[in-house]
Amino acid sequence: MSEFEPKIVAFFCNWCTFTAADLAGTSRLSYPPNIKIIRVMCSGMVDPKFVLKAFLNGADGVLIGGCWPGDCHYINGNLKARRRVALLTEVLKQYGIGEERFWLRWIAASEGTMLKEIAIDMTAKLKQLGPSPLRNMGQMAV
Amino acid sequence: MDLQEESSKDLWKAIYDTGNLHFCFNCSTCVSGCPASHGDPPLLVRNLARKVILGLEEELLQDDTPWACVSCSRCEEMCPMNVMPFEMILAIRQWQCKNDETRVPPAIVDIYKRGYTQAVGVNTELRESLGLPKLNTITNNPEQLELFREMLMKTQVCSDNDYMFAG
Amino acid sequence: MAKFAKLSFKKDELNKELAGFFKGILENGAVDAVLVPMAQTKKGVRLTLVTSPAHTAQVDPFAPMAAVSGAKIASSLTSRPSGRKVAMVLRPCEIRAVVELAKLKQVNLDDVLLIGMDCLGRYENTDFAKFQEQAGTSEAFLENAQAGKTSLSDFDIIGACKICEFPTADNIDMRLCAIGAGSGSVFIEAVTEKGEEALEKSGLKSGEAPAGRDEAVKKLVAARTEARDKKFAEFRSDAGNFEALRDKLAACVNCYNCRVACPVCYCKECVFITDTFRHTGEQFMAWADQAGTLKMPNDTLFYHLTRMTHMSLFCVGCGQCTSACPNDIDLMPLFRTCADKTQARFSYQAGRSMDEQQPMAGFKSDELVEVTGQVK
Amino acid sequence: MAEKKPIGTVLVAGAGISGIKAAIELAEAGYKVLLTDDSPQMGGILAKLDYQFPTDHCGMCRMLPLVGREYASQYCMRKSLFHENIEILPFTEITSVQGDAGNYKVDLLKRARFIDPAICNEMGECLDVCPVEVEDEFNHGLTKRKAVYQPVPHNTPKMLLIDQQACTRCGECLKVCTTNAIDLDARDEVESRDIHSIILASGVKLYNTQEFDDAKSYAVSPDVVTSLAFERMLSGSGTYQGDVIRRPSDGKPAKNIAWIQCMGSRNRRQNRDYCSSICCMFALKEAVLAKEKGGPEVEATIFYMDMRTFGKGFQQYRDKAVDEHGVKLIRCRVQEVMVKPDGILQMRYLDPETNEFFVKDYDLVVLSTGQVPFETHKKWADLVNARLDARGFLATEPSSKVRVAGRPGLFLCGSLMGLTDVSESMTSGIAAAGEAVKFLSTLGLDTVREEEIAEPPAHERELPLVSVALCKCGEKAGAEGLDYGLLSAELKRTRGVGDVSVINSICKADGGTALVDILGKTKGNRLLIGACQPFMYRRKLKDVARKAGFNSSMAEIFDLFGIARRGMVEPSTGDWTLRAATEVKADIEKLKFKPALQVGTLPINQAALVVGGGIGGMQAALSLADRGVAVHLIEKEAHLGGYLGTQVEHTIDGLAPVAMATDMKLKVFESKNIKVHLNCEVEKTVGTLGSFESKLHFKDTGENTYLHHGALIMATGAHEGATTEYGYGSSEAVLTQSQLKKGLASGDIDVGEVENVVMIQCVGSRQKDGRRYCSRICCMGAIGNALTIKEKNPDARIFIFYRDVMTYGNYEQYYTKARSAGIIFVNYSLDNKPRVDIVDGKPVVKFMDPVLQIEMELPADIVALSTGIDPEESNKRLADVFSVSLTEDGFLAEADSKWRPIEFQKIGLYLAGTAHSPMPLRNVILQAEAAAQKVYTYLSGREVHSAAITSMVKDALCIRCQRCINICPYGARSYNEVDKCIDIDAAACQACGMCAAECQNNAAEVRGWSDKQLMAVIDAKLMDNLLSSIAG
Repeated sequence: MSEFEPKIVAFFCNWCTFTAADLAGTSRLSYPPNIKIIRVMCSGMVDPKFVLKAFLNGADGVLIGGCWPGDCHYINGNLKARRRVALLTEVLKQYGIGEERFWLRWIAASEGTMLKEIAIDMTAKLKQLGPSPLRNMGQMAV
Repeated sequence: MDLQEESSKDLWKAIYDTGNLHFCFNCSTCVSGCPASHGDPPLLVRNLARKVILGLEEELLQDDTPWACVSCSRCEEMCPMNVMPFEMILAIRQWQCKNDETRVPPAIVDIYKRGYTQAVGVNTELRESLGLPKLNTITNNPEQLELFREMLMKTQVCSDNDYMFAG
Repeated sequence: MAKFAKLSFKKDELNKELAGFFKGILENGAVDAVLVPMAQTKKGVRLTLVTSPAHTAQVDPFAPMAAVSGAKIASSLTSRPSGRKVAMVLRPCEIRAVVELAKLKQVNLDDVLLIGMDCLGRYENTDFAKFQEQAGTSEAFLENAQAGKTSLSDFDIIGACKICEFPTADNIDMRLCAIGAGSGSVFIEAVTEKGEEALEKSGLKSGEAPAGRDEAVKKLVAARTEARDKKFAEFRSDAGNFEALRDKLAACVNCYNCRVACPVCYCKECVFITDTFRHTGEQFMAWADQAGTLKMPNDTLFYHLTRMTHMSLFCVGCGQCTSACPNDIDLMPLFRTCADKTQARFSYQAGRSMDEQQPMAGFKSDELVEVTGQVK
Repeated sequence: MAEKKPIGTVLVAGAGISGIKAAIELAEAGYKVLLTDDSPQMGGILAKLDYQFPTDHCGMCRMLPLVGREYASQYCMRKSLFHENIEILPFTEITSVQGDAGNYKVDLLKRARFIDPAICNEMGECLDVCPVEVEDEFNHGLTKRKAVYQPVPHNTPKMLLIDQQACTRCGECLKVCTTNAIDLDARDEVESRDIHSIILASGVKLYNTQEFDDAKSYAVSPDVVTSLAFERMLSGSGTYQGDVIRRPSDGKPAKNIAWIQCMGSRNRRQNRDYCSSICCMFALKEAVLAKEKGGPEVEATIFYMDMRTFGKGFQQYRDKAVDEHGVKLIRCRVQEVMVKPDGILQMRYLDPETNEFFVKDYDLVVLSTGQVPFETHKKWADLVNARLDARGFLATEPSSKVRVAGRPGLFLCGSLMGLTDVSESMTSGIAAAGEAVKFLSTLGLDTVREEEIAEPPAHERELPLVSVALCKCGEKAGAEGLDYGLLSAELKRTRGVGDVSVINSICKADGGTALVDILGKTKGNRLLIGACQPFMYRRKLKDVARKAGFNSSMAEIFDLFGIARRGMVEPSTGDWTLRAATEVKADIEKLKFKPALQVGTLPINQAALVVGGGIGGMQAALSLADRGVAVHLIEKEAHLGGYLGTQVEHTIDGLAPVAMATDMKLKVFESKNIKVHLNCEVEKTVGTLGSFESKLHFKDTGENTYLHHGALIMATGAHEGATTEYGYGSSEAVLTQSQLKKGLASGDIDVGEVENVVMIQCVGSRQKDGRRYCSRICCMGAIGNALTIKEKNPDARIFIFYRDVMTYGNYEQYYTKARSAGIIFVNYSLDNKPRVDIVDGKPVVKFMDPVLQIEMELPADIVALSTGIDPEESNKRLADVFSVSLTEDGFLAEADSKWRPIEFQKIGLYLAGTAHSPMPLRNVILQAEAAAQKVYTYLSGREVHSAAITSMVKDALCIRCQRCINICPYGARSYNEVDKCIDIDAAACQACGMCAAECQNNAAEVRGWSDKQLMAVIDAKLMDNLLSSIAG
C-alpha cells in the first residue's frame, strides 16, 4: 500500500516567513507539497480557532512561521504568538495532539533553505507519526 | 618619574625634527612585525618614539635597543602614520653617539659573539612553524666565524675597546 | 493585623446573628447595600441585594447552594458602577472569578466590600430543594460537613466542591469563618483596613482568633487536594484522547449553557453564535460532501476546544458548567483538568492575586524558548 | 482648482537604503520620484545583511510608509519595493545633468539586461542551461553564478539579466526561453528626463583589498575575507545557507576568527586620514553573531586601535559583546597575516595589557574594510558641477549635511556624507527629502493628489459570484504542468464562481481591454485575477476592474506565476494543475467573504507643536514655517537658544552655535507662521495624528492654555554632566571642558604662561556605575580646546587622557592635527585611571604611561574634565506627558533605533536633537530637518488618507475588556471614557491583526482578514483530496 501523505496547514507571516517561502520558490528549492501555505500578516494574527479548525478538518500538522524575535515588522507579534501557541499546545496535548504535530518556527526572510528543511523535516516526522487522531473522526469544524 | 623635572619637551627637535614623529598614535604596527622585536631586550620602535615624544632623555640615552635594528625597514613600509620609524632609529643612534663620545654600541659584542647583527637563532621555531628550511648559519662554521672576528677587531671602534671582547 | 469577632449563636440562630451583623454595617453606613444569599419566600436561597437594614432577617450566607455564580452578579452590579458602597458575600470560587473579571475590567471593586465565606460545598439546585424538604439548615450542614458528612439520603455536594482545594477565600476585605470555629460559633474576620472599619461599624467586638481554624483548614485542603488529584488522574485516564472526548461530549446540543453559566466566560455574545459561524445551506452541503456525512449540530468539539483556549486560564473550578448542562454532561472535570495544565504552563493560578498579569496579556522576549527550540 | 501645474519630480540617484528612504518620503509627500541605481539591483549594502547593529535584527520593512499603505508594497524590502509614485530604474546611470535648479534635464543610460523583465516569466530555464560560470559578486566571489543570473537572491521579480562580459553568446538560453524574453543584441538605451530636484544617494566606494597595496600583507589567503563578505557567510541566503561559518579554502568550520580594524582607513600614508565610522560596530556585531552561530567554542578576537562606539546604544553593545559573549578586544594593529603550510593563518601581536608578544593561529581573518570616498564624489562633482572640499567630499553648506554647497535643488544623503549607520542613513534620507520638498514648494509645483476615481458600487451584500480571469504570458503556458484548460474547468466547478476566462497579458493594453470586454458581459459581482507580481500590477489591474464595473475592493489579484513556479519545483509529485486549483480556490473563498473597503480620510489640523527652543527646535520650527505650516514653539526657559545656542561659541568643525542661534531667534520672531511660548511647559498631550490637544502651563503667570495641533516634535535637548572626580571643586585649576572653553573664549583663562595642561576624557562615562554610553562630542571638544591653547601658547605641554578617541568619520583629521601639534595622548583603562592630587592648591597628575609602563607624575596648571552629556531630568515627566518611553539611560526612546530613528512608536510624534542622544550640531540640525519633513508630510494637506485595511470594532459584540488596547503595538486603540467604547486611530493601526487574535468573540477584526475569510481559506486548502488520491 502506498505511503501516507500528511496534510500540513502552514500559517506564514507576510514579512519574513512568506518571503522565505518565495525565496525558496525563486531559488527553486523543492519542499514537499504537503505544506499548504496560508499567508497571514503576522504570526500574532493566528487565532487559536484557525489551528483547531485545521486539525478538526483533517490536517495532520499545523506549522506557524514567524519572524525571529526582534525582526517582527509589528515589533512583537511573534512573541505574543509564542504565548498563544504554548497555551494551545497545552490544550491539544491532553487529547493526543502534541508539539510533534503543532509547530511554531522562526524563519527569517533570507532563510529559504531553513524553510525547506523545516518543511521536509515536519513532513517526514508526520509520516512516521501517521494520521492525526482527529482525521476521519467525523468531527467537522465549520 | 617626574615628567616636569626629568623630561625635555623639545627632545624631538634635537633628535628627529621631521614633523612626522608626532603623528604616531602607538598603534603597534611597527613592533608587531619587527624582526628585532624578537631580540632580548626587544627593539620596540613604538616605545622609542614614545620616549622621544615624552622627552625622556636619560631613558633614551641608556637605551641600547636602537642598535638592534636590522634596517629591514618594514616599520617604514607599514606605519600608517608615515612616522618613518627607521629614519627615527638612525637619528636616535646618531643622537646617542653625539651625546656620548665614549659610547660603544653593545650590539658589537653580540655581533662578535654571534657573527650576526641579529639573534638569528630565536626565529628557528617560527621558521619551522612556517615550514621554512633550517638555516645554515656561520655559527656552525667555526673557522669562518674566526675570520669574521679578526676582521671585526680590525675596525677602530673595536680595537679601541678590545677589553670588551676579552673571553 | 487581622481582627476577629466571635459570633456565638444558640441553636437555629446562626442566621439571626449574621443578620444582626449585616444590619449593623448597613445602619452604620459602612455600606449602602449588601449582596448576600437570602432565603426567598417558599423555598430556595438566592443572592439578594439588600439596601434596607430592615430586610436582613432572611440572610443565609452559608446555605449550600449557588444558583448562579455570584461573580456574574458582581459583574452586572459593578461593570457600570452605581457609585454606592456594596458588601458582597461570596463563595471562594466566586471571589476568585471576581479577581479574574476585575483584571478583565468586568468587575469594578472600587466601592465593593468583599466578604468571603468559608465554603464546604454546595448542592445542585434540585438537591438543595430536597435538603430543605429534609429540614436541612446551614448550621447543620456546617456542623456535618466539617465532620466530613455532606451526603444525605440520595445526594451529595457537587463534584466540583468535593475536589475544591479552596474552601476559604483570599483577596477580600472580610471573611466569614466557619471552618474550625467550634460548634455554636462562627467568626467574622477583618482582613483589610476597609474590613476593619466595617467590623467596627458593625458594632461587634473583636477578640481572639478561632483556635483550631488553621489546623482544620489545612486538614480540609489536604483532603480536597488528594481527592482532586485522584479525580484528575481518573479523568485523564479515560478521556486522554479525542475519541473519548468526542464520546464524553456526544450529548452536547450546542445550547451554550455551560458558557452562559461560566463566571469567566465573559463575552457579551459567544463567537460561536456570531456571523462568523453562520453559513449558507450550500456551504453545509459542501462540508457534508467531504465525508459523505455531516453530524449536526456540527461544531461541538470545535466549540468546547475553543472555549478551553478562551477560559481555561481563568477557570476557577466552580462547577457551574456541569450544573448548567441540560444533558448532564459532567463538564467540570473536563475544564478543570485542562485549566490545570494551561495555568501550570504559565505558572499562573486563576484568582490567586490581583497583581498577577493574565498570561495572554503580556510576553517576554527571552521566555518559552522551548516552543520553537531554535537558537540564532 | 486652477490650471494644472506640473507635478514635482525628484531624481534620487542611488537605491541604497538612504536613497530608498528619501524616495519613500517624497512619494509619501505626494511627489513623483525617479529612483535609479548603477547596479542591476536595489538595496545597496543592506541587501546583503541579515543582521544590523545595534539590535542584531533586520526590520528594513519598518521604513515603509505607515499611513496610506495602499500605495506602497507591503512586503519584505529585500524582496522588492513598490510605490505608486516611485519609478525604479536599476542598472541605470546618470550620464549628464543639464540645466539648473528646479529645471534639470538628466540623461539616463539604461544598461542592457539582455532579458526583458516585462516578458520574462522567471521560470529560470536559462539559468540551468547557461554553461558559463563566474564569481558571484553578491557573495563576494565566495560562490559562483552563471552568465545569466539573478543579482539578489531575495528579489521578486527576479530581475534576471545577462552578464555581457561573461556571456559567450552560445545561445543555449535562447533555445529554452519560452517567452522570447532574451535578446543578446540588446543595446544600452539613453533617455533624458526633466527633473525639478536631485538627491544624490549613490553611497561610497568600499576599500578593495585587491586594489590597494596596504592590503597586500593581509589579504594573503582565501581565508582572509572582508567584513562584507563575512556578512554573506553569516546570511541564511548566503554562502553557507545560514549554517556554521566555514573556511572558504577547505570548508572546515572556522573556530578561531579574528577581525582587523581600520583596513584602509586611518592611514595618513595612503592619504586616507579619516575613520570609516561604522566598522567598529560592524566588527563587534559580526563577532557576536559568529559566537551565537558557532557556539561557545568559537573564539572571536578584534584587533583595533580605538573602539569607536559613539552612537546610541553602541557602548552598551560593546560591553555586552565583551562581558556576555566573551569577544576579545586587543588594542594592536598587526602588521601582517601569515599562512602556515597547513593553511592555518597566523598573526603576531603585542598585547598592550602585558606588553608581551604573542603568535596566534586563526582559521579565518576578517578585514574591516572602510570607505574610499573620492571617486563617487569626484564623479558627481563633475556631473552636477559642484565643489569638492579639502577631503575630496562634495562640499555641503556649513551647517547642513545634505545641502550641496551653492547648488540649490541639489542634495545628498547616506554614505556620501561618509559611511553612515542605518539610523543616520534613514535620518539623512528623510532630511534630504525634506530639503527637496522645501525647494519644490518654492517652485509652486503640484503633488499627486488621489484624483477622485468613480468607484463602482460594491454589491457586497449580494450572494458572492466570482468572475475569474487567468492571465497567460505569451503563447505558451506559464509553467510546465500548468494546464489552463484543466484549471479553468476545475475552477468553473467551484461554488460561487461565475465564469472563468483566460486572457493574454492583462498587464498590457490590449490584454486589459480584452478583459474589460469579457467582464462587461459577466454577472459576477467579485473579480479574481490570476497574474504575476500582484504588487507590481495591482494598480493597473484594479483600474481594469473598475473599468469593467467592479468596485476595486471587490477585485483581488493573486500570484498565478508564483504558484506555477512552485509547481515547477516538484513537477513529479502529482498533478500540479489540480494543486494549483486548490490554491486558487482558497483565494476565491477569501474573496467571497471579503467586505467592501474604502480608503479612509483623517481630518488634519495643520498646526505643529515643537517642544524645545534650542537650535534643534528652532531649526524644525523654521523648516516647517518656511513651508507655510503654523508652528507653536514651546520653551521652558525665558529665552530661546538652549544649551549650545547660549553656551558654545565655536565647534571644532567651524560652526558658531551662539551666532547661529542668535540669527535663528530673529528669524523665528519675524516668522508670521511661528508663535513662541516662553516659560512654558506642556502638561498633557492627548489625541491622534492630525488632531492632538496639548495643555500648556506658563510658569511665570501660572496660566494654562490648550493648543490644538496635528503633530508634535520633541527637541528638548540635554546638558553637560556633573562630576566630583579628579579633584573637581577642590581646586580652581580643575574645571570642565565647557568651563575651559568659555574661559578661553572670554579670555578669563589666560594660557599664555601655562606649562602643563591635562585633559581627562570619559569622566563618569562609558562605565557601568555612571553614564553607560559615550557622549560622542567630548573628544572633539577636548581636542578643540587643546588646539586653541596651542595656538595661544605653542610651548604649553598638553596631555589628553583617553580610553578610545572617538573622532569618527572626518573628525579623525582633528585628532591627527592635534598630535601633529604636539599634543600628547595617553591611553588609560577603567582599572588604571589617572589620579589627580591637589598639592597646595595645585593639581598633580599621577598616571602610568601604557606604552612605556612607567609611573609618571606631572604638575598641571589646568586639569580639564570631559564630563559628558546627561539627559534632562524632565524627560521622565515628558515621557509621561506624551506617553512615550525612555531608554535605560534616560534619553527619549525612538520607535526603532535603526529604521525609525526620529519617530516615536505613536504616529504623529517625532523627536530631534540631543533629547534622542548626544550628537554634534550638524546631526541635531539633520534630525530637526528630518522631523520637520515627517510632520510636513501629514500636515501639508487638510486631510490624509488612512489605509483601507485597518482593524475595526463591532461595538454590539464588544464587552470592553480592553485586551485589544493592551496588545496593540502601535497604541492605535484606546478607551473612550466619554462614550465608553473602543476608539481606533486609523492612521496608527497597521492591521497586524493582533487585536483580532486577542479578542475572543471577534468584536475586534481586521477588514479583509476576518476569521470567516481565513476559516474559509483553511477549508479550501484542506478540501482538495489530491494528496490522498496520490496516495490511493
